[in-house]
This record gives sequence, structure tokens and C-alpha cells, in this order.
Amino acid sequence: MNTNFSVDWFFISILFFTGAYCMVVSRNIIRLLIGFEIISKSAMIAIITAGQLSNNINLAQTLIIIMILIEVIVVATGLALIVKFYNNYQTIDIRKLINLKG
Amino acid sequence: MNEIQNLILIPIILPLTAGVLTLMVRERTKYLKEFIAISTTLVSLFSSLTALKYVNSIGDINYECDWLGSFSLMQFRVDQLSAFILLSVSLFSFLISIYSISVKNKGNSKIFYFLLLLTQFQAAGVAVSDNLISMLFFWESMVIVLYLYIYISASTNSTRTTALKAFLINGVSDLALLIGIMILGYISNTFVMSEISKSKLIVSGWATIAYILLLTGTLTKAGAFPFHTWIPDAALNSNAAFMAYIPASIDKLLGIYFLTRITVFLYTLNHTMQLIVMGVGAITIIVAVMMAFIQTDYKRLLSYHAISQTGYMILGVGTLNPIGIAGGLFHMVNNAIYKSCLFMTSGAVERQTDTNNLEKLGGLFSKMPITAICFIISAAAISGIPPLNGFFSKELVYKGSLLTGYTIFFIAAEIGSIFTLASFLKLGHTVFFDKPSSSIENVKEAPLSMLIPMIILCILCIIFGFGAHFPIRHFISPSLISLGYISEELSGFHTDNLFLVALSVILIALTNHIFGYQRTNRAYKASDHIHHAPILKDIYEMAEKGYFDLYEIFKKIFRTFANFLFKIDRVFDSIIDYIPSNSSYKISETFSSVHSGVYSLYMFFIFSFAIIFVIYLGGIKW
Amino acid sequence: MVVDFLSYSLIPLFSALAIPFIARKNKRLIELLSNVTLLSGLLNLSYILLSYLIKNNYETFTMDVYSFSMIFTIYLVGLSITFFSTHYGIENDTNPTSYYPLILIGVSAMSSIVIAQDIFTLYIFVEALSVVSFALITSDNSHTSIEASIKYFFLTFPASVLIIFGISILLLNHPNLDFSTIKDTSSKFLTIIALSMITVGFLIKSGIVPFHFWTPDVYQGAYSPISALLAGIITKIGGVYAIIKIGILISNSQLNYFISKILLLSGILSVLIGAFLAMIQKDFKRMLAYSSISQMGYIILAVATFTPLGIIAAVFHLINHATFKTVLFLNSACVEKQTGTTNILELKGLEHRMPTTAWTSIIAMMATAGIPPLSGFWSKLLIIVALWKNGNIYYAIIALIASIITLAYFMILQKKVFFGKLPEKFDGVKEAKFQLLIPVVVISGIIIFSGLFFDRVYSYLSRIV
Amino acid sequence: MSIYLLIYFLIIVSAVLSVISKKLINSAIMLAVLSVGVSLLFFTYEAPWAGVFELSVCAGLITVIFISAVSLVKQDDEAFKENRVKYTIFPLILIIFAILSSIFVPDYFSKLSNFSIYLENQNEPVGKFIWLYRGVDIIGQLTLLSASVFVIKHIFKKKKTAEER
Repeated sequence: MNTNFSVDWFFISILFFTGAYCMVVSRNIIRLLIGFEIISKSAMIAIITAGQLSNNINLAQTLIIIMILIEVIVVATGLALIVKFYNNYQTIDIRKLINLKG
Repeated sequence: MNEIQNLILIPIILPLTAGVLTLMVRERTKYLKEFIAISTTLVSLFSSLTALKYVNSIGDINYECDWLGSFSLMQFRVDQLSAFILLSVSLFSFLISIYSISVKNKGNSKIFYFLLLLTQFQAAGVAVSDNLISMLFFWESMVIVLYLYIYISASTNSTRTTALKAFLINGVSDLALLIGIMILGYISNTFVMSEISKSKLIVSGWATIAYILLLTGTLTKAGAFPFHTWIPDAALNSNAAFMAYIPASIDKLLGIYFLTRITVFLYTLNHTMQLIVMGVGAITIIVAVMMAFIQTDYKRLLSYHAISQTGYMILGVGTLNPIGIAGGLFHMVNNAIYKSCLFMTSGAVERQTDTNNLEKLGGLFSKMPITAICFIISAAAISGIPPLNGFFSKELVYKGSLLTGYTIFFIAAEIGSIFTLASFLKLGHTVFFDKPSSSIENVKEAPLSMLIPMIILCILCIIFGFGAHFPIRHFISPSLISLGYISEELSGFHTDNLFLVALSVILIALTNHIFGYQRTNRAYKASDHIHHAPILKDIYEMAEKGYFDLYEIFKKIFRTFANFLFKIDRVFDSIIDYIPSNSSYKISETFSSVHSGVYSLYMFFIFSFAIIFVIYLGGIKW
Repeated sequence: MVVDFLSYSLIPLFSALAIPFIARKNKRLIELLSNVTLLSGLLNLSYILLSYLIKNNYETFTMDVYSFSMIFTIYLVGLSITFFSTHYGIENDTNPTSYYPLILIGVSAMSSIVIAQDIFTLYIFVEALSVVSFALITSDNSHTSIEASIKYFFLTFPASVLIIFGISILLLNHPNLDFSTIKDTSSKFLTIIALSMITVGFLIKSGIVPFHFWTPDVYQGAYSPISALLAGIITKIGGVYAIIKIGILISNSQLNYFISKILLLSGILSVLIGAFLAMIQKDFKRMLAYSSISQMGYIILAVATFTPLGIIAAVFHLINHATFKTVLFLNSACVEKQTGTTNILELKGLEHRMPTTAWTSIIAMMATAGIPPLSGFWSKLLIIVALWKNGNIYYAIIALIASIITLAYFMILQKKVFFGKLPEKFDGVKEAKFQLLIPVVVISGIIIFSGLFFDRVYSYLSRIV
Repeated sequence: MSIYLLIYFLIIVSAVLSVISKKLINSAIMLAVLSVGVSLLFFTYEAPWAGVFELSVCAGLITVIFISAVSLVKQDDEAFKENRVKYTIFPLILIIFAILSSIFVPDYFSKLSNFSIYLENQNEPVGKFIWLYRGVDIIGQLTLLSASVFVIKHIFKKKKTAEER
């Protein structure tokens, strides 16, 4: 069982790194949201593996269900913001957002 | 007993309440403020009269209430002296509030009456306080009222300078008083004056320092040399009602009251201290009267006399024998009476002719007869012409000073008398009898509201003169009974050699005036032969320029010192200012350049710092 | 959740849900409904609070003091913002049918965060609050507000991930996520690791250095009344108060040494960097944002002591900060409305034209800088005393010195914006409408009174310790 | 053991592809594949409820929202060219990271898992769990859902014209 948990976290870290890399380097604002999704997935896997390890899988499932709800709402909000940004700025380049600085 | 306790609270609390009330009255409402002030002071007058009767017939009134938490009590105690001062304060408040109805340049009349009532509140508080702390509270708060009083009378620069000068002189000396009271309380373990007077302090060690500090405070309040310099300046810049009220009556009453308290009731003075007090008195008489003699402004001349008369009182109290002290106290109330009256005449003249300059005034006797008569009576009283009240009090002071054995003080007082009379001859001659100047026409008599207080005061002058035994028996000697003095020899018409001296003084002064008048043929120049005498001329010039004014001297010294310190400060300041401000600016700039608004950079920082923190926290040893 | 306070979070929620049905078209009715909802809650709270504060006797006060104070603050600031918005945004089409319900939901979510007794419940409401904020920031549809919203959206996302990772580690040795369960096991190593991850997550949410990059941009760019709401209460409840809750949980643990180090480091960095950067700002709101970071640093420093005194100081400073930062941001909104700019270099001498705004700002600034006897002085004093007693003497000294810098940058702000000679182009500027001034004046009064009656406030806050 | 590794490879590969693919629409589809992989993982971890939700909501609903959003901004997506180097070298970076993390991460977490406790009698049905132990979260979900309604309404409000005011 223990080995399984550590392998899980190895993949979780890789998934997290993928998402974080995407969120840092990309200039395309929709791709940022994709990185966001990938990181969320890694967090969910972390919850499930922990629940499985401590024989508490049903609590973990409950948390996952609520997290999925949250994720949908947050992503919908994010996409709405992106569309609004696109309508205002006519671009999806995040580097254009440098009005506020100093 | 309870009713009596409340009675002494009336002259204190009622004016305060009424004063706040006047602030709420609209400026345009006519006569309401005046009515409030007059009725309030009248009620105070009657209640203090009742208190005096009670004190004379039955005994002291005590009142206590909590104040300042557990630190101190608000303790009032009215003995004969306090009751007498309280009565005088209330009387002058009443008369001045009548007089001020017609005074023109009193600024915002709402604030004027508020300040008048506030002064009555504070002065009454000082008079009845038994606890030094509560007395200090009333005493110090008078400085602010004084400042505002001068400040509101005109909006010119010189008025503001004078107000500041009065504030600083009084404020600094009040600081001295504060320190003195603290030392006094420390060495005698109590702040209650009646407790201290049970076992009088002896002048030695800390008690000496305390006495000198207290003396500084009281002398400044009374306006004695060398702390007098704000009074002549205020005479130029403020109105006659203020001059008649605060420097001429209230300040003298309170200053001499407290001087008597500390000198006679709280301390047993030694010989040196007595000489210092008497010396201050004598110097004040001479210096101020010499300055008064050459003035060419009505109010300024009077203000120098106000200072000079203080000298007599200080001299009288400083003699430490019953005759002298009684003379000082009697002179205090007499001076308040006639000096207020004189300032009132100056106010009346100013109101009718718009000037106080002696060069422009003249021949007003026919146009303002009542004012002129009042002037003559009170001028005669101040110059010590028998049988008006000033004669008797001065007589007592002379006698007291002769009894000490130091003839020099007696001579100084007599010289003061000569010049007092001479300057009033000059003043009266100029204003009321000399050729009128061309600019003065169509002058009428002053309004009734001004005349009534003047007439009352003149009548008082005459009553206290012919019936001098009445005030001495009922007011002065009861105050000194507690000291064990016998009052029998104080009253009565003295037909000894002093009377001849007084007559010769009058003759000398008259001769001097006629000599001066003959030389120049103009009355206001009657002092020129002394003014322009060889050595005196230079001294006068320097005095007018303020070379002898302690305030001006200190101002110059402090300015030089401050300039010097400022130069040193600049050097350090530029070092200290330059390094932190520039370095902090550099730090800020460096950090600010990181906040470039670029999303990727921000995200990189947040992710990397988060991972660093988590790795640090996760790496706890187990 | 604490049942005592459940109604304070449910009533605004139901009120918000009712608005689309009963008041779809009528703008005045929506405003009235939202104001009345918050006002009734505030009156209820202040009745309870005052009845104990005046008597100075808390024998019968059974409720949780911190929760009660925080809910009071939330309602106070929330009501100020709704009342202010009713009279503020006529020319901005703020779409009242969704604007006011969102504020109500925000108040509901914040109250729920305060009373949450489960770490995952806390997380849900924090997410709900964030979602509400994303929308509210863009209320005026300007370029800057969209930029602010998007930066806020992406840059606070790592916080959620860290919180979830922490929760997953908590799951390893806990049957459930109740605070009481966690408190019992808080001396275990695994729990401390999990809670420290969650703490770092909330540090990101509250904008503490080095995770502060989004804070100034968001506060500056947001719709002005919402800046006040964000700076005053949202990021404080959603971030700092959660840290305080965790701090209470692990305050008696032996293993909190490392987390204390982290908090002290980020706290002192926030205090210094916030103050330094505030000094050179040219925009009114951005300067206030950096000042906010600096003040948050003080709270984090207080929490880092993990002592009862430190927790009291943190809660008290949080309440104070909510009051004075709300006043300042609302005043900046007034200045922006009346003059059309928030650039400090252009503004000058507004004290002659906008006296109430100027003087309430000065009161709030003095409270922030810690001038006695205003409330900010006492809370900063408590923080420094807590640090000193805990042995962190150098941190206490640096915090003391940094409050001088606070004074410096507020002096600069005062001098440039409110004092001096009025330029000609602002001759026509008038004072804002008196309705806009009511919240500011009331909160200024609270600042003064809580400073003057500090002894009562302190005995109230220290009741349970 | 091998089935886990297979699913994990699917997840990682789809994640990498969604990051480095040139067109956004491909990225969105790869994201859906990632979700499917995650839901498969849930099933194998005996968490069927979570798997079902993941499959329906994440792989379904979110993908739909993504694709509609991508189509809304499509014109610009084609016009907007960014430097591809950072994406093409990403697999290399990821491999380096994987090698580094394979040294530290499994070791650390295997130590960590020693501290976990094995709970007895926790396997009650999920429905009971939701209602009994996480009943308070229903309020949270209600808050979230109502918030989302107002949020979408607030962000997509109509701009009023001058006449309407």
C-alpha cells in the first residue's frame, strides 16, 4: 500500500509541474485556464489517494463531488471573464494586461 | 450651612453658565447679551455681599467637592480676605458690563461678553480657592482669556503681537507659579492654604526658591516691574473696557490678594526677602511713573500709572506691619476704583472723538462736562489729594514704610507721588482745558451707559475718602484680624507731619507743571523739560525702543540662540535627511521595478515562493 | 458551524435569492431590500454588543467573542458599501439586479467563513467568496477592472491548490475534518505539515509578501466601492482570519516552530516592503493597497507568536484595519467621483473644498499610523508587546520602526492630496453628497470611540482567554 | 499495479499534449481525455461516485464550455502567434523534472504515509456521508450555486445605450 501512495504522489507532482509550467509560460489566456484545470485534477487525485490510504474513501468521494462543483463554477466564471476581456481588449494575450503596475 | 455653601458657588458657576448662554445668542440680537451679563454680575454682586456679611458675623465658609479623581479636591474656603476680594471682583464685573454696552471697538460682542463672564468665573474661583491646585486651575486659565481678549479687539498685526506678548509673559510666569506651588506642596505635604498657614513656612532652602517663584507669578499678575511690559502695549491695541477690567482691576486684585496670602499668611519672611519685595515695589513706582510722565497717548499714560500704583501696594504689603499691609490692601481697592474710572473716561473720550492722541485732543470740558468732572475727581484721588480715598491709602503706605526704618522707600514713594500728580495735571490740562485742536468739533457728552459706572466709581472715591474709616473697619481690618493685628490705629484723619509732606508734594508738582507749561505754551508738552533733559533723554529713547523690556531682550537672545542652533542642526539634518530618504527611495525603486504588471513574472514568483515555503515546512525533522 | 450565528449567514443569502423574484425591475426596491437586510442584522448585533460593552460585564456573554466581533465588522463594512453604492454609481451601469445580491452573498459567505467549524467547509466558502469577488470587481466594465479581475482570478489560484493538498494530507490521519478533531491531534507531525500547507495557501489569499503581487493591482483597478469591500473585509476574512483560526488550533502545539518562522518572515517582509512601496506611489488607491499589505504584515506577526495575547492583538487589529481602510477607500472613491482622478500628483488642497472627506481621511490615516488615542495605536501596541513577550525582540523593533514609515507615507499623502493651495482647475469641486459621507463619518466615530474606550474593548476581547 | 501506471501514463500524456498542442480546440479535447483518465483512476480506486461525476461534469460539461469559449475567441486565436519554443522543449523539461522528483518525492511520501492511520468502519454509503457528516456543506453549495447565477449575470450584463437610460 505504501509504495502505491508514493507513486501516486510522484505522478501528482509531475501533473502539478505540467500545469504550473503552462500557467507560467503561456501568453494565451485560454491556455492558462487549461493549466488551471490540470492542476485541479492533480489536487483531486491527491484527495482520492489519501482517502484510499486511510480507508476513508467515501469522505474523499464526497469532497471530490463538491470540488467538481466548485471547479465548474470557477471555470465558468473564468471563461466568462476571458470573454469579457476579449470583448474589451480584442486580444487574448495576457501580456497586454500591464496597465496596473508600479 | 448648606445654603451658604451654595451662596459662594453662585459667583463662580452662574457666570460660567451665563457665558456659555451668551455664545448661543445671535450676534444681531440687541441688548440680550448685555442683559444676561449685567443681571448675572448683579446677582453675583449681591451673593458675594451676603457672603461677606456672613463671614464677618459668623465665620468662614467651607466647601469641598471631588475633582481630578483622587488626586485633588476642589476646596473652597471664604475667609474675610477672600470675601472682600470676591466682592470687589463682582463689583467691577458688574460695572464693566454696564460700561461695555457702548464701547465700540470690542470686536465680536458675543465673544466679548463670554470672555467677561469667564473672567468673572475664574477670578471668583481664584479668590475663594483654598486648595492651591484648584486655584492654579483658575489662575492659569485666565491666560487664555487674556490672549483672546486682546486678540478680538482688532485684527491688526500689532494686536496679534501684543496678544502673543501678553500670553507669553503671563504663561511663563504662571509656569513659575506652577513650579513654586509644586515645591510648596512637596515641602509642606499639603496643598491646602489654611493648613499651611497653621504652621507658617520659614524662608530657607527649597522654601526660598518656592517663594521666589510664587513671587514671580504674583508680580506678573499684578503687573509689577519688570514683568509689566505687555500692559502699555495692550493699552495701544485694545479697548478701554478691557483695560479698565483686566489690567486695572481684576489683575491687581488677584495679584495683590495672592501676594498678601503668601507673604503674610503662608510665610514668615526674613529681612532680605522683605527688602526684595519692598525694593521691587519702590522700583516699580519710580520707573513706571517716569515713563508715564512723558507719554502722549491717553490710555498708554494711564496704563503706566496702573503699573506705578502697583508699586505702592507691593511696598505696603512688603512692610509686613499692620499699617503697611492695610495700606496696601486699601490702596489695591482704591486703585481699582479710580483707575477703572480713568480708563472709562479715556474710553468715553475715544468713543466721542475717535482718538486718544494728546496732540489732537483739547478743550473738552465744555463739551463733556460729566466725563471731565469724573476725570478730575479720580485724577485727584490717584494723585493723593486730600480728602479723597487715594490720599488715605497712600498715607498708610507711607507710614508703614517709615515704620520699617528704611527712609529711602518713603522717599521713592513721595517722588512717585510728585510725578503722578504732575502727569495728571498735564493730562487733564491737555484734554479738558487747553486750546482745542482744529479737528475736534461736534463732540457730545458720552452715552448714559458709560456715565453711570463712572459716576458710581466717583461717588465711591468720595465716600471712601471722607468716610475712610468705613471700608477700613468693615473690609480691611477684618481681613487682618486672623493675624492678630489691632485695627484701631488704622483709621482716622492723620494730622501729623505727613500731612505737611503731602501738601509740599502737591506744591512741587504744581510748580513743575507751570514751569513746563510756560516753556512750551502747550499743555501736552509740559513734560518736555524732563523728557529732553541731558541724560534722561537717552534713557527715555532706549526705554521707548524696548531696550529695558525683559520680553524683548529675551526674544533677541532666544532668536540668536535659535539661529545658532538652527545652523548646527542644518549640518546634522542634511546628513540625516539625505541618507535615509535617499536610501529608502532607492529601496522602494528597486522593489517597485519588480511590480511591472507582467502576469507571468507574478505567477512565477508566487509558484516558486509557495514551493520553497512548502518544501521548508515539509522538511521538518522527525 | 456555530448555530448561534447561522442566521447571520442565511438571512442575507435568502434575501439575495429573493431579489430577482420580488424586485426585478425596480432599482430602488433592490437597494432598499439589501440595505434593510444588512441594517437589521447590524442593529441586532450592535444591540447585543453595546448591552455588554456599556455594562462592561461579560458574565452572561456565551457566544464566541472573535466570531461575534468579526460578524459585526462584516455587517458594518457590508452595510457601508451597499449604502455608499446606492448613492454612488448613477452614471456607471452597475446592473443592480446582480450587484446587490452579490454583495449580500459575499456577506453571507464571509459570515459562514467566520463560523465554519470544518476546514473543508471553510474552503467552500472561501471559493464562493472568491467567485463573488471576481464578478464584483468588474462592475464598472472598465479596462482596468477587467485586468484586476483576471489577475485576481489566476494569481490566487495556487492558494486553492495548496489548501486542497493540505486537506489531502489531513485526510491521512483524521476520520473527519472538524476543527475539534484537528485540535486534538495538532501535536502530530502530519497535522502540522498539512496545516502549514493550508496556511501558505491562505497567505496567498491574503496577499502577504512574497505572494502580494496581485494585491495592489486588484485594489487599484477594481470598481471603487468594491475596492473598499475587498481591502476592508473580503481578503481579510478569506485569508487572514482563516490563518488566525488555524493559529488558534495549533497555538498549544510544540511543533509550530517552523510555521512560526515562516509567518514571522513573511509578516516582517510585508510590513517593510508594503511601507517602502507605499512611499513612492502616485495613485491614491494603489498607495492604500500597499499600506494594506503593510498592515496585514502586522497581523501576521501577531499570529506568529501563537500566544493568546498575540491572537487578541491580531483580531483587534483586523477589526481596526477593516474600519480605517474602509474609510480611506470610500474617501478615495469620493475624491475620484468629485475630481475625476486618483493621481496624487494632480490632486492638491482638497481640504478647502471637501472638508469632511479630508478630515475623516486624516483620522483614519492617524489611526493606521498608530497615533494615540485612536484605535490603531492600541492594536499596534498589543502586537508589539506580544512580539516582545514572545522573545521576538528584533521583530518588535523593526515593526516599531516601520510604523514610522507608515506615518511618513501618510503624511506625504495628506500633504499632497488634502493640504496646500487649491489649484485653479479644482475650483469647481464640491463636497460629495452627504449620503456618501454618512458611512465614513459613522466609521470614523467608531475608530475614535474604540480608541477612547479601549479598556472595555480589551476586556471584551480577552474574555475567553 | 500496472493498470495504475497505464492510467497515469494516459493522464500525463494527455496533460502534456493539451499544453503543447498548437490549436486551442485540440487542447480542450486533450483536457477531456485527461478527465476521462482521472475518472478511470477514480474507478480503480473504488470511488465510483467521484468517477461518475468526473466523467459527466469534467469530461462533458467543462469541455463543452471550453469549446464554446474557444469558438467565441477563434478569430484572434488564429491571428495570435506566440513563440512555440517554450512548448516544444517542454517534454524535455518534464523528463528532467520527473527524474529529479523520482529521487526525492516517493521517498518522502512513503515516510509520510507511515504516519497515517488506518480507520475502521468508515465505509458507509456516500449518500449517507453527504447528508450526515457534510450536511453543512449543502449551505455552501447553495451559496456557490446562487453566486454562480448572479456572477454570470453580472459579467454578461448588457451595456445600456444612451436612450435606455
